[in-house]
Amino acid sequence: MAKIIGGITTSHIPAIGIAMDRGLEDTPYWKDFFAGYPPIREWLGEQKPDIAIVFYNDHGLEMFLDKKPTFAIGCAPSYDNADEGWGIATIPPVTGETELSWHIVNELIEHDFDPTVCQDIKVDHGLTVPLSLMYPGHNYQHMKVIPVCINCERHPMPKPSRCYALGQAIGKAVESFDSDQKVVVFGTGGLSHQLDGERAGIINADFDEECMNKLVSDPEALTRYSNDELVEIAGAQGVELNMWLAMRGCMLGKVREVHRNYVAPISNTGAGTQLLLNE
Amino acid sequence: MAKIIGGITTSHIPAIGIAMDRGLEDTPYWKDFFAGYPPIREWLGEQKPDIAIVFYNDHGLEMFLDKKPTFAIGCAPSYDNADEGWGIATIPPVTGETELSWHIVNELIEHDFDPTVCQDIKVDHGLTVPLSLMYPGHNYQHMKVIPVCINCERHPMPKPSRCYALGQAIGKAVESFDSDQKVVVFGTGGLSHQLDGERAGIINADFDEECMNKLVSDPEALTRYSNDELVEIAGAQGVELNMWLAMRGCMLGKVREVHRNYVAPISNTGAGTQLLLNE
Amino acid sequence: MTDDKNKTWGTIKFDGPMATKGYALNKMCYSFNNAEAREEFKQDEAAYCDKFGLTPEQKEAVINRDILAMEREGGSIYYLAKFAGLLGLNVQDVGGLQTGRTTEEFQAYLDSQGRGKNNG
Amino acid sequence: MTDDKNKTWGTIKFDGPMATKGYALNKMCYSFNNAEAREEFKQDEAAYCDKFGLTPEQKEAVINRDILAMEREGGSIYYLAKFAGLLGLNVQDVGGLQTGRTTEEFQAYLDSQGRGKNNG
Ligand SMILES: [Fe+3]
Ligand SMILES: [Fe+3]
Repeated sequence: MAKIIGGITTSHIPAIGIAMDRGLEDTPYWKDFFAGYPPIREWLGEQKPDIAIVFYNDHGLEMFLDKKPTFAIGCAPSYDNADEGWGIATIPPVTGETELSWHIVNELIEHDFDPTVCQDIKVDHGLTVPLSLMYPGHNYQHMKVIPVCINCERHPMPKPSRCYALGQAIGKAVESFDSDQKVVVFGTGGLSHQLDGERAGIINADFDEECMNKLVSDPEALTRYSNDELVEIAGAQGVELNMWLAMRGCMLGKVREVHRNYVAPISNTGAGTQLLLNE
Repeated sequence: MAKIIGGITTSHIPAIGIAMDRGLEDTPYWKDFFAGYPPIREWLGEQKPDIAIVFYNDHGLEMFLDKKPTFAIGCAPSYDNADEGWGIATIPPVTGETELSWHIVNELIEHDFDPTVCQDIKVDHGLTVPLSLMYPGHNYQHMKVIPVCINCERHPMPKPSRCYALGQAIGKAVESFDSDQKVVVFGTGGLSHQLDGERAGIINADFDEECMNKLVSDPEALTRYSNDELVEIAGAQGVELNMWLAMRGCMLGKVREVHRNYVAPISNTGAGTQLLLNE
Repeated sequence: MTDDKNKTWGTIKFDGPMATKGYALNKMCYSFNNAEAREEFKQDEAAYCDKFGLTPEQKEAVINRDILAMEREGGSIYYLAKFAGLLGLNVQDVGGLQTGRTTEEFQAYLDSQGRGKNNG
Repeated sequence: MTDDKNKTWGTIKFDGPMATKGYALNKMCYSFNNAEAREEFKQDEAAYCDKFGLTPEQKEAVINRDILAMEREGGSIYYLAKFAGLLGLNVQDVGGLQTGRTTEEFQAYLDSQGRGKNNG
């Protein structure tokens, strides 16, 4: 059976991609943030996962309001990135995966999830920035990626509890897949931030710390927040915590945290990074 | 509160639209089929529903495999029909509805459904043929339509039980909508038929009769079929029964059948028509 | 994993792996919603197939109007119906082609299972 | 129905009714993923707004670069970010514009809530 070997949380903001494009990793503004990644890169280098399931949200590259999925899952052999309109460099195509993807889709439908199933989508910075962070120099094409896209834009959004349940269903699907491949799961985005409105700029570092603690020890506590509460506590885009919860759901049992970093502000956000392994 | 005043089942095959375009309603081939509609038209004319929720499936006009929803719901102010490639005349724009639509979306998400939410989609014969049948001469624009699109093309498809549950959630959402509008629900498509493969042409009139009986008296019995079983019993496209089950789910309680018609073959299908009212 | 495909006789289950296999073919047939695309196909069928990256097997099935072969190569009947429409075929013609019957024979087969109308 | 909108101060909840209200504006801003569209907008801003059927209020907000007004008219920050990018503004510039601060003041506000780096 396929095996989930670990979970990674990471920011995915465009500013990170732009900083990498410009070689700013060691500048005073960025060095503490990028210092969080070498331990994760080393672990990935040792473990060599075959497949990464990446929970992200599309920020208006592919998923427009004309036909906006609550949950979308990719089953394509590859994914292109493209111009998002404000200057982040596009990255080379991401290698996809079709067998485990379809198996997951079958299991999701069997267990009363209603995903939109995607055989041809573009992926935006929500997915590409994490890949660039984990594999500098865009050395990620050896790994197969399954994108799972969660609506974090327009209310109503899937509830934190539903996102966690989605992750659990995907985790069980991986466990029932007849293969000896190793799977890593990424929860991307967050943590507290708000881009819009007169309240723009709010960061809640205490809450971010609570999230990182509870994600390890008691993720179900986090699933009791409503999205409206997350907006109030963590800012309008603080709902990106939902991708972390979906990732954590995949890990099914108890986990231990082997690495953590947190820096705020990074651009307008609290930027958290964790490496979690199953107990 | 808004009220569901009745449910209608009907075929939606293109051949019906083409027959109406050509004025063939009274020809020997078609007259028994079209004889099923005057009682329903009269009822609609008396009741004057404000809103129709139409369960249909897209047959490749709008929902391609690139990004295929399991469930999609329209929230648009209007919907266009378009060329489907094989000669059925397009019909004038369908009037949409936004307030109840968004209310339903809120309730669906709250109750752990994961719809794709559509503010701009084209609707195909699955929706337009039933409208043309109910309102000859395309006199439907006074009524607001909420399209609900169910994947009946690519496996895995939502299970009959899930489609029924979707209908129930929508029915409850209508009941909790603060408005005195009258809502009619349409279940379209079916019944037994198979277009593809060496088995093309199968019709199972006995099963179709069972479906129409059970839809009234014991819809949950029908939800125990798997989609694979429906394919075996009713043909590859017999899974369109799922739209009937979703419609029936909306009606929540017991219903009585005030009108029925069944003719087979109509084109390659068993064509059933029912008018159901809540007890 | 077990493979229960095609457990219903004469039925190719259009599932995920088939949708992967047939993507280019289905995308081409989906394009036939557009009248200009239909014209472009008619002008040069082979070139149009190549534009969408069809496999040699898919292209051959298209050129030969071999509906069953198109389905085996991952074609979905929803999009193949648009191809059939382009050829001027209706669903009874397509049924006949797939079942080795003339259109009239296929219609008689449909009628043989019927009810209502002349069927009582 | 109760209206709990905007119960979080300074936050316009982008929900269904707002998505209905803002559809044309968001569709225009979504088009700015495309470089040619960005050029076309720059050539004649008013004409480009009209092409997408913006309301007078939406159009005025666009012409005035009034981000808050665009949000009140149904703009989603995801697409407005693309408009901001077209104007050469980053997310701190946009934060400043919305909160009545200079970009430097907005960055200082962000820093004031920080942790890690120089913030201990
Ligand atoms: Fe984000
Ligand atoms: Fe149909």
